[in-house]
Amino acid sequence: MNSKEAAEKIREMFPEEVREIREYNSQTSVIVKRDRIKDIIRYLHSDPLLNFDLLKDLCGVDYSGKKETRFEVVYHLYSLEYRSLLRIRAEVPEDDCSIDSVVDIFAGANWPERECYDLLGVVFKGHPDLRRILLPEDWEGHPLRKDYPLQSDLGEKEWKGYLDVIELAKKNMEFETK
Amino acid sequence: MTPKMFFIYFAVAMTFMSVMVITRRNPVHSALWMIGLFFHIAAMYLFLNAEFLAAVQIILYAGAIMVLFLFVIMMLNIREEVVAERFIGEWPIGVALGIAIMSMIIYAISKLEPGPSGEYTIEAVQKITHTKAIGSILYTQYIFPFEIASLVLLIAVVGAIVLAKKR
Amino acid sequence: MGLRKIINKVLMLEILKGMALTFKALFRRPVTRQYPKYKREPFGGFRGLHALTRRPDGDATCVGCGLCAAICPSKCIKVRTTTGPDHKKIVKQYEVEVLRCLYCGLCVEACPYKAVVLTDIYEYSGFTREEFLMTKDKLLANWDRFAESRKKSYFARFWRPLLSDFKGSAEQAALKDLSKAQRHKDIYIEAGR
Amino acid sequence: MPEQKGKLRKKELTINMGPQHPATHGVLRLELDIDGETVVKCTPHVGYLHRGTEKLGENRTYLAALPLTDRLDYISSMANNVGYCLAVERLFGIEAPERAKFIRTMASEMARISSHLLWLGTHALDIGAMTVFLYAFKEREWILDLFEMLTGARLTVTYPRIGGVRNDVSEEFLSSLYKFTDEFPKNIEEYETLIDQNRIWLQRTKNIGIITAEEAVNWGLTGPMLRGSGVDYDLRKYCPYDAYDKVDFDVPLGKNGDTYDRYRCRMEEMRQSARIIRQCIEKLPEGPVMTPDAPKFTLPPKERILKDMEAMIQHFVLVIKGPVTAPDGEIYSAIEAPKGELGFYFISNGTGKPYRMRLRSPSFIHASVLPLLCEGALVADVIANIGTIDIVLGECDR
Amino acid sequence: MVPLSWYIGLSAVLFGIGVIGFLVRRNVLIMLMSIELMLNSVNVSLIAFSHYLQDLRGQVLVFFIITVAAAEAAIGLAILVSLVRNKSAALHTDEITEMKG
Amino acid sequence: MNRQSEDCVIEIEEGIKVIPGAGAVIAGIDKIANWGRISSMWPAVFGTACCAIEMMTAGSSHYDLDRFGIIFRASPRQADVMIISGTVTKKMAPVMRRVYDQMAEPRYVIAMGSCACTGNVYNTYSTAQGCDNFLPVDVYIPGCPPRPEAFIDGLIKLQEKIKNEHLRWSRWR
Amino acid sequence: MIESVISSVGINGFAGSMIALLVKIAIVFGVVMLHVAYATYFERKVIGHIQLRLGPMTVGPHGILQPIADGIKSFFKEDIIPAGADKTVFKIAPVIPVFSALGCLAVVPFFDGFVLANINIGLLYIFAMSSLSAYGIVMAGWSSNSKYSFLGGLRSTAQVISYEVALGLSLVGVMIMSESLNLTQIVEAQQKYWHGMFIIPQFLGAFVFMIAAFAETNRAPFDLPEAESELVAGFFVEYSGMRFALFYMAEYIGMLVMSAISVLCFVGGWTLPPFVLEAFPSLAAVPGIVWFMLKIYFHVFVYYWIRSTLPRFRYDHLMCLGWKVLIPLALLNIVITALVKYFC
Repeated sequence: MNSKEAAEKIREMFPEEVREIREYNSQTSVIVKRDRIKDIIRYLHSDPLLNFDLLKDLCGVDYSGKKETRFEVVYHLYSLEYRSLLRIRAEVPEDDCSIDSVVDIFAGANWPERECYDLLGVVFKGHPDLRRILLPEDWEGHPLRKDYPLQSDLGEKEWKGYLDVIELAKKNMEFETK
Repeated sequence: MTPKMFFIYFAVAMTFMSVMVITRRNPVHSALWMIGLFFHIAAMYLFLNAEFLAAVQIILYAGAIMVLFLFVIMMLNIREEVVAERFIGEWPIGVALGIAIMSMIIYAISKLEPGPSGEYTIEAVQKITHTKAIGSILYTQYIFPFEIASLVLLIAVVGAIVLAKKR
Repeated sequence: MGLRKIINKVLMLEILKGMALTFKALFRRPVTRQYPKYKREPFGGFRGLHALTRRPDGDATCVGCGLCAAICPSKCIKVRTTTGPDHKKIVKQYEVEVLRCLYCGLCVEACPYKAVVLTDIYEYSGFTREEFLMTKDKLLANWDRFAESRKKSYFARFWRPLLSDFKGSAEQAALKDLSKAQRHKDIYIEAGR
Repeated sequence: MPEQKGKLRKKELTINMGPQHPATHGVLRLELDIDGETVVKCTPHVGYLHRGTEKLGENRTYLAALPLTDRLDYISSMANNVGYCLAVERLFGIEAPERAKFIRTMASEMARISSHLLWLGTHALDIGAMTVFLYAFKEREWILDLFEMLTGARLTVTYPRIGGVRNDVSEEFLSSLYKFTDEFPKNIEEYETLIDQNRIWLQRTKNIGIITAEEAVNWGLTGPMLRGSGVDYDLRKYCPYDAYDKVDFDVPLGKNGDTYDRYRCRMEEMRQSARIIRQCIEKLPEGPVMTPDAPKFTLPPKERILKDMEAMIQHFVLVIKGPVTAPDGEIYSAIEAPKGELGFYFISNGTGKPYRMRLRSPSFIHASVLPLLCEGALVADVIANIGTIDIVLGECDR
Repeated sequence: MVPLSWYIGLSAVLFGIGVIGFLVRRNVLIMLMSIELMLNSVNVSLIAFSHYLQDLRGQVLVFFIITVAAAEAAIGLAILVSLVRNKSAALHTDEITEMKG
Repeated sequence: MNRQSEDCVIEIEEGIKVIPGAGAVIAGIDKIANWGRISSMWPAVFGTACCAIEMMTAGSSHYDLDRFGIIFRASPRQADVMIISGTVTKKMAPVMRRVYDQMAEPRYVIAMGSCACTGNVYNTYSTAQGCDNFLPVDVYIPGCPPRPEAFIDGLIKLQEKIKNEHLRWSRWR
Repeated sequence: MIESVISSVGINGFAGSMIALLVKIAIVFGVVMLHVAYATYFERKVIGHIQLRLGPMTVGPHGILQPIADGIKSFFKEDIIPAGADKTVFKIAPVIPVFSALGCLAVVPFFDGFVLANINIGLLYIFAMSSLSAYGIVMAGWSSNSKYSFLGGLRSTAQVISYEVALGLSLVGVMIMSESLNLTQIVEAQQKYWHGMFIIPQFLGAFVFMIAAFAETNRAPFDLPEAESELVAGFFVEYSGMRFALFYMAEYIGMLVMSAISVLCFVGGWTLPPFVLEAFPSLAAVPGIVWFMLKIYFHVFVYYWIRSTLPRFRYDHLMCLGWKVLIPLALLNIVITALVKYFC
């Protein structure tokens, strides 16, 4: 079943969840509400007619100021049998920044979800081990949000561990030159 | 005079080392002192013209048994474990007992009467080499105990494997 | 398991084969290029140290349009211009922070005047960070160094895209008929003043 | 001493492998809880090379973000470049000319060979066969020379452009590459003599790190990791891009999904790559290497800039602001990089810079499967497993 | 020439120290080592006897003692290992209470 | 960290102050020590990114760092030169400093590639702008990544630097 | 030879023999140290050429001064004792392997009559000494307070214990055939046969011995205790400067000793096989030390050759090989040799 039909199938199954079906450059994306995302993904995964068995990618997008719901979690699902790609975009509002985890359906979603939490601050409910992954544990802020600065010099927000190292280096260099 | 000097050195060193063995807090240190002790014992065997046994002493005790000890110590990772109390609470009793046994034996020495001498004089042993001498007696007169000893070892090995095997 | 496999296993033939290979290699010619003794020239168009080309009158070709600074992904080029007496742009400052450069060559592509180039000099490590801040004079000196040391043309094939790349296949076929020397003519420019 | 009992010996010893460790291929850090020699728990830590590429990409124009992709999977940067350019081209709705497609195919297969050679070398070195490492690097040097001849850089090539490639290939390059494809299969045999049937190598790789086909799909593995488990999924074959539909090649598949099968897969892939390169050279069509009919997205030819006012304005706008006429849309485009499926997800909002640039890196997913492979194995197998998943931390951490 | 009694005296001292070590230490490992110490002291006296009496039977006995010592060390350590494996901590004699009803 | 000073060398240094005309001896020992150092620089590899690959290539058959007596040591304790090749992130910085602190004196640092020198294009939240913020860098090698030849050139520069050093042959730290 | 020189000067008796012994020790020590230095050079050159590179080139002509430079550098290097290490043990540890390896050399006859101590239990003595080198490794691994070195020490202990057995058993065949434990007599016993070397009747023993010797000296493919890709540098990961150099030295002396035993027990030591001598009588004029050194260097070359060819074993496979293959093979060898000896 190709992706367009799959999108229609989802609209059939979850009529109040699907907000919009978009198509660009022959790729179909389904924009859904986040509440039943796990059911949708499970349906896509387990239905033998759809059989989207490969989670290619999971990522978050920050639509700060562009849309009413700030975040979106994007799932790229692929069916090895029918060779079709479907994009599911789940909207996540800023005030309750959380969504159900799909780790128990796709084991491979583990790290991408952690990454999404790390960089965007979206909390995945039911994730077995939701820690920061790319940045140190005690890092402040979520860098991929649009209001986070790009620059290397973070000023007050600078990670403590790095400041400590510079401090230590200064001390040691004094000691060494003596 | 010189042999006596050597003996005194060995005696003092061995006593010191054995005391170190039983008093060290860290079992690894104990084991290392023990190895030193075994070396001295082996050297003493050389003095007593038992060179084959000296080599066996080092190969077996220092080379195998103590390595086994160290291996077990390391495998169990006993490094962190430095418990406050080294000795049992009733240690004076133990020391008294030990000293009693010691003095008893030393007292018995004075009553010692050496039996008749055998045919293996130092010269005879040196002539056919110690290895050959001990081998010839071991494999003729003592062949049965020797086989039993090998059986003991076999059983010990099997037992050790069964005991230490992970379930 | 066949007999052959057993023989293989017992005699360790596969290990012996491997050992024979390494033993033969012992007598092969080593492929090492002994660098400081023998220096290999990089292939034409290697992206190395930056330089500013000179006009025939000796001054820098650069007019200070700032396109290189605009496209530079790491923002390591600084261009400041002032207006001269006859309303002509004067390049007051042209700095490349070489240590920050990622040698992508996009500046060369962006420059309309072929003013900034990446020469194939690569031996320029140093002890301090300051010596890598290339001012305009240093960059011009780099060009001189390159021109002196190479005695050959700067390989400009990488100032892309060239017009010929947009030609249709018929035109390109015609281009192919030209002799090799002629073909390369338009892609070398003369080094030197 | 009841209170002391608790803190007496923990049965497991925790060792930290990395980030500075010779076998972790850069800066992967593994926290291993070991009991004797058996790994009880394995926790990978990544992020020691997180450089913020995605965020940086959102702040650069489409053209200026291209060099960033070089430094993702720095072993096969050409494949990343191709993937990036392909994704952007699909977003813009333009297409590269035929000749450029063949050159790209050729170049990405070269990148595959160089990447697999490095994998082979480091994998063998980790297992202890140091000579294979140096032999593999010997061939790799040839590839790097060819890259230098083609692009002017050895590793970070920045060669493909949106709408084609930067420059045409020279005859010299093509003949040298052809010679390479002639000799390369012989060299592969040389490596195989050293390790392929070697009993130590077999002991170290067979039945180590087994992933079944179901597990592999469920974990989202791609590339040789997936094919080693016997799942027939290769984007070059089933979703062809560039010139892959015009060349003939096989996709090697494994059976058991163990380290040895993946090793065989990659070795066979190298042979197939050499085959693809040969076909590309033989079939290389004439024509431009840069698409001429997309003036809003590609830089105009240099000769025209100073003569043609329109071209000049176009050049200035493209350099300073990027392709401002980019359509409003989103695209997910993936290629079969040497490590696996490298996906780019772009969201454009009509400015010259991508609104969101997301990289789906195979290494990131593959690194996450390490606990599955390592738990219950021996410490030495951890090394073999790190080698077999063939990760590059630059891509993993982005 | 060193008199025989000196050797026997030394052997007695070593044996006594071994006994003390066995009795007063809490650590099972060191207790095992004390046993080795005792066995060795006996070996010393045996070899000394053998040397002075010009008979090799003593040395043969030493051979068997070494065998027994090796067996004992292997079994003792194996017991220790299995004890530690099954319990979180059992290196001290006080803590080994497996046999307690 | 406890450092022992039982080597005879330090005795000479202390004693030599009172012996007149010992300058020649010091200079001689200096020369020998420096010669030893430049002839066997064992690097502690700290490969983090792209440059590490070129560093490995420099060790491979075509360039062969072994010609200069350079063997890569995995343990920082046995290494003389720390080659930082690749991007240094802030998360990595403490590890890097710790490895440097583990090295035995005399120790040198080579920053290889633009990333290690200044942070390169990655002027971002997570990247340290050059490892010289927290390490005393001796030689900078520009390039992204530098060719193996350029890397060897950097090593030769470091050798020149070591050649001119004085009195760095004790355990004075 | 040395004795006669000394007695001609006028020193006789105990003092004379002591001085002769000291001179001999000095010669052996010097030669061995030189060997150690140049064994590293030789290794780097051999492995370099196998890998199509050159090996040391710039330090001196063709890198000939390389080992000296390494030594000088190590000497002037700071010596670190890590915090939390057991200081005394940490300091003693590197000395033990060097001591034990050098101790072995005392009974090795280099050529006819040149041996420091011609004792009856030469082979046993060598076993005793070589088994001690494990202590250095164990102590280093344990005292460094580092998990990598600890693991390295643990592995090494297990490895040495298991392979010691195979090593000993593999030589029993030689002992049976030569009816002696004295190394000089073993060499002489080989001359009674036409082949002049025990490697031909004792090929099983020689095979087991070679493999066990690789394991005993921790050389590749059995270099698990110092496996670079797994344990960084294994048991000496925390050692720096001169102490590290001592470990290095011990490894190379160990290789020399193992090759020496192999040469003496299986390849006929300093002698040439009788059939070769019959064919080329002029070869008898060449001093025995030359053949001895050539044979040793061939063995050392095999060490390097194998190192550059084979991958590394895994810990459990290593144990399997030791206990399930080598020891039964060695036992089989003993049985066969004994039967042949008894019936023929």
